[in-house]
Amino acid sequence: MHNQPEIIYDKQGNAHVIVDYNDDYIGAKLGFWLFLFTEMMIFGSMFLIYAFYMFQFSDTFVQYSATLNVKMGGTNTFILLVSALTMGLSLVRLRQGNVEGAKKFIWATIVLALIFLSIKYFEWSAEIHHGIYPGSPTLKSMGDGAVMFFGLYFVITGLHGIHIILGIGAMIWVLGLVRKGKITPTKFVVLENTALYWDLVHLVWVFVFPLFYLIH
Amino acid sequence: MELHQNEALHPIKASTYVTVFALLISLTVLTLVQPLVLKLALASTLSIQLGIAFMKAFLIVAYYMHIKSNTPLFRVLIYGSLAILGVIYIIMAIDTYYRYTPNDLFQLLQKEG
Amino acid sequence: MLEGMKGVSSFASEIDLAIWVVMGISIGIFIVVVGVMFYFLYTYRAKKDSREKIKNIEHNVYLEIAWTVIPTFLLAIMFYYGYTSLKVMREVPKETMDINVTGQMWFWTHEYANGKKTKDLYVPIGTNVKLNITANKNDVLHSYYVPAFRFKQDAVPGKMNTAWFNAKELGHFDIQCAEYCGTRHAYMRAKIHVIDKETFDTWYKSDKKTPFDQESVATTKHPGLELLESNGCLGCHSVDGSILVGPSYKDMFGHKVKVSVNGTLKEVIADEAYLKRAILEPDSEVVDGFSAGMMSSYKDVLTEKQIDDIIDYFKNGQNTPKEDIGAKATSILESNGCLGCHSVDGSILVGPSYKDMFGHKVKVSVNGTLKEVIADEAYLKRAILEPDSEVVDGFSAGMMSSYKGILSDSDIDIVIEYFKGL
Amino acid sequence: MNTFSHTSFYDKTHTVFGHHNSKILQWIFSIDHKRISLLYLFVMMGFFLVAVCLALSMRLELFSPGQDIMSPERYNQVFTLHGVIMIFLFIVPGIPAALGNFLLPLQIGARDVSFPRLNLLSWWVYVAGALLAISSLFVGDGFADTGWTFYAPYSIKTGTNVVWALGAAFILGLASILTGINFVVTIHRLRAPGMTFFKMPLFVWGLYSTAWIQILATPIVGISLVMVIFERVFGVGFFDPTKGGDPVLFEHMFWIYSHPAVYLMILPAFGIASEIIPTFCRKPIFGYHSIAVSSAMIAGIGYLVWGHHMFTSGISETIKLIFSVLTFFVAIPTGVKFFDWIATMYKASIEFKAPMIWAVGTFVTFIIGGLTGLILGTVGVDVYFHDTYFVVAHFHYTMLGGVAFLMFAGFHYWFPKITGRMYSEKHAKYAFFTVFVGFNLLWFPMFLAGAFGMPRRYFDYLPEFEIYHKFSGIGALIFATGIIYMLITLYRGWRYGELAGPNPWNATTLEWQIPSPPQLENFGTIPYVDFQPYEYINGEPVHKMDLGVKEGNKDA
Repeated sequence: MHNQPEIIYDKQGNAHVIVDYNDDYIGAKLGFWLFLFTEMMIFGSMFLIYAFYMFQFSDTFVQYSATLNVKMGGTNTFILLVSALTMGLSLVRLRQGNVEGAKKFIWATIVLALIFLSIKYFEWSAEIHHGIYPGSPTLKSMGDGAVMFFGLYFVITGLHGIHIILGIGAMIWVLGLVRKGKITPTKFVVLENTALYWDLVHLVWVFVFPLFYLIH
Repeated sequence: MELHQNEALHPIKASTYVTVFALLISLTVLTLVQPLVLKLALASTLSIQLGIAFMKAFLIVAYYMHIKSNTPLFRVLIYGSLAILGVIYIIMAIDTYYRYTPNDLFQLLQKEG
Repeated sequence: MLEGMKGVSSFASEIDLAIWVVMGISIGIFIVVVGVMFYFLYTYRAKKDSREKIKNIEHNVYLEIAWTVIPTFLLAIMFYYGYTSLKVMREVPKETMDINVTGQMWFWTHEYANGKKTKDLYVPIGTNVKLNITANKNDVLHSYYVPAFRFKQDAVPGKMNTAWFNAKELGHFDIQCAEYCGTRHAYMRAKIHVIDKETFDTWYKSDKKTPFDQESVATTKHPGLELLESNGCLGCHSVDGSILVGPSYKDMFGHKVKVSVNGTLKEVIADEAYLKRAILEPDSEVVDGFSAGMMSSYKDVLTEKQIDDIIDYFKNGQNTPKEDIGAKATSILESNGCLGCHSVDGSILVGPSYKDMFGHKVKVSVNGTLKEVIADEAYLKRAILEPDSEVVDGFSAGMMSSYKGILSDSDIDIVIEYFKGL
Repeated sequence: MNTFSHTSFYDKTHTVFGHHNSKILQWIFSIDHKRISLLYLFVMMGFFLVAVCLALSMRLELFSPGQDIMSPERYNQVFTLHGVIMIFLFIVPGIPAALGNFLLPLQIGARDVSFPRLNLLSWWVYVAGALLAISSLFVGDGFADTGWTFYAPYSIKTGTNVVWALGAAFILGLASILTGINFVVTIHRLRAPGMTFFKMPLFVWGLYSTAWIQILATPIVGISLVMVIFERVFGVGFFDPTKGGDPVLFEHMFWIYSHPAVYLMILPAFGIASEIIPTFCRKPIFGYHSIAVSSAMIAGIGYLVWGHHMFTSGISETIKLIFSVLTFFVAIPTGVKFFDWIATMYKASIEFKAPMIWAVGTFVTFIIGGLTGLILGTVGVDVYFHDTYFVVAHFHYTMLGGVAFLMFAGFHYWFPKITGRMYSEKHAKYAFFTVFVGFNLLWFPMFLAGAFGMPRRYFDYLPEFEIYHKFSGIGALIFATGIIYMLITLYRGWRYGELAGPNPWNATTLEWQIPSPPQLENFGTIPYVDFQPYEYINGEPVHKMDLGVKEGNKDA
């Protein structure tokens, strides 16, 4: 609305900029960080439930951790690592003025995220094929510890998967904004926030992976 | 004008990303290798794995998420929130630990007294 | 006031002291703070010249330190009493009589070390009693609350919580459920009966259901009915045809019932197979008019044999009059307070005894004139419904109120049937 | 409404989709924080009245022992609905989303909140949650009958529509988070130049602390409620004992949010008191810094005391004592606030206008509520009082006699700013006294009933308790009458009241330096704030400014 920043003067005559609420870069970023805090609390409380039952059923947790597919999980870890890099580089490219390069890196991230999801899909189908899914009779017969371990496994990785899907949605939306010229090398806060979101998704996986796949 | 403001806030370079990426990769390899090389008790495995995870988390938050180059405000808020989460964890840990010794405190007092 | 507001357990006096101390401190703070506030409000109300007298005081370090430190000190006292009162409640003595308490939807079960199971709790006076409180795994949270004993402990499904007490007085004290547990939460009541040691010991070794039973009723009851009682089924299902949360057991066996299976209504016959399903998978076929999810499966709770006993009760139990009626009638007489005035053993309390009453001649006064009647069914019915129309000679009118509307016709029939045998 | 000499926000607005001609669309799509606040206000008060009616029906049922007007099942649903509406639809959004939304930008000298569109979105999310909750009444077995606490495993077992109610609570939590994020960013970014944190009005401090609780605590309960939905839909089993889950864990997760939520409700209410007291005492507030800091302290410590709801649930003894200590620590900053307010009255010139009377009345009731809270924080004593009517009376004295009363005080205080008109002072005072008498008659007997062993959430009770329920029933009627009286008084003021002018109370904060009702974008000139929020000399404000938008200077 206001293209020129509004300025007022105090008694000593020093100039002070009035922050325009319609176009406030730091505000937008701060708001997004606050949103990330809520995500942090959500996953934080899921890990709290994990820790609670891990303490109670530690032997079972170790036992069933060994049955998870470390190869698939490990591959996914690397995929996410690379995707976080490509997402970061897209921001670097955009700020250097290279819009096309930025778009390419966003596409690369989307492709990596889709690969992540399909590996996850195969992993889950294998487990569901064996009759292991929340509420299944097989799982019930494996005992309380197994119910908790796989319950947590499906809920946390599922929640993480939903975040990946939302992230893909956000990136496609960002690409649309870039095409419409709403994201430019000087107006990049939406892309930066999306990158922050993607880093959080990665961050969660950094903890999910060892806690489920590597404690045996 | 605002662009200058932002540039001043956090200049970002591709080289930083690549360096951090290399560090993260090596840490990840470490986590994968650990169970193969060292067969440890659960507690030790957990502490090694979580230690590496926290190092990775620090790298991501500090460099990928630009906290290193942001204003102190962001840092204070993050540390504050993490501290609250941490205290909640500690309180829950105390309860979880003692839950299976009924009348924990008073039982201990009785034994001593 | 609730029965026994006076503290009865050995630690009640400590809890009461803590309550009085914290209440006293709170009331003191309230009077001082609100008193000062109203004094200021009155003294410094707006007057003509009050504007000039305003003093803009914005700090006073000493005052601020004082009102931080003094409350902290008072709070420390409160905490101390909180600690000591918790301590006495939680420090379980070494020598205890252990009783397992199970809460289930709307019923408490007390199980003694020798396997005795009761609805109410009977404990000897002056004994350390430790309660191991839990709820069935497929049940919900309850809370075992005995106001007179000043303690309360949640019954958590699958977890064992403990509480203890040492009752210092004889009497009957209410147990209520203090954690919301569904429809009949308010009716999840029972009593703790504190009795003397000898009575308790005699009863404990006997096969009597309760210490107050005149004779052992254990043999007179159908085993299926006992199971229904001790598993809390009667909290939701009646045996007399009245509808509680679930359908009544009366006239159920062999009759048609409308049930909804996955939303579609169909008619089935309540045979053995159906009843077994209803006990093990209650939600698979829900009787029309009742809601699913209210009853939990008794799969791991009842054994095959027990289920057979229960179904046998549905089949035959309700038609085995002699023994059954005795128990039923006793419970009717007990729960309606009849036995407070009339004995069954010939002793005279406030009213005539029930013993040797039926079929015998009684002298009654009708409107002041004496006449002799025979205590037959018609007479007894009149005596229950209009007690003052014919008053037995030697007793006074107006003592007993009519049981019209309180006892159902079938109840009265059972009671009269019972009188026949006395 | 064109009776005002200026173009107020009632006349002109901007919406999320540009400009509409339809008046209704101009309201429900408006991104002006003042309009959104009024949207919140009306929906919220509507639900408040519904919940009051539910409460009256419960009091009627309990008036005599035995079953009178409803079945136990219905009763359980009614108290659950009463709790859900009062907590999630009325008191949590209450002060922040309604009054806070209106006043936050005005008090810090901003033209709107940081994210106006997000603000509108949060209202829509709130309405969606409300609709979901209401629609579950008419589907299947009706509304949940679990109590607003949704304790597992009952919430997993019951046949009623728990999933819908949980979904509604989750969505309402989302609305609350969005408001919280918006407020924190607004306060950090949009304060007028020169206004440091310690030059902000105390209501803003209250909102700031609240917003942090909304951001950091709400997600925890949100995810716990989602877990219960998963239990019911997928059979996950985290809280289901038959699958090895632990119901006490749910209690932990639930109260980690729901206890801070109590402070979430009360902190902005304290902020309102801190605005009203200096204005009607005509002097600066005593101990500005300690009131401001104590808000933050209450919010901080308030996170760590949730366990005092669980003293009988079988948690460890050590943690009970830790929770008890922490609970007492929250009382100290709360006490300091009260002492500061009372000290402000010393050597003042106190005007007993309706807002001041509401505030003073609230002090009486809230101190009772707060002190009984201390009694309940004392571990051994709480074991006896837990889940009895004593607790019911306690939290109604704090939530209704504290939060809601201060909210009403705020309505009376900012009424001239919001509507531009005055209500009848006389009727407002009568309404207050009716409410006050009814309130105490309604709740005080419950302290006694609880102390003598009357558990809460009882459909029926032992005959010993009849007398208390009789008193409460009569009190409830008087209370409800008083509330209606108050609303009629305010309504008449809004329709027929005299014009109030920009600053009817002669107050100091920035919102009184612009016309009433405010214009779109609030301020024409934004001042450089190098002064404290409450500066008086001999009962007169030191700074008098005219900051309104000059007509004609700015066009659409």
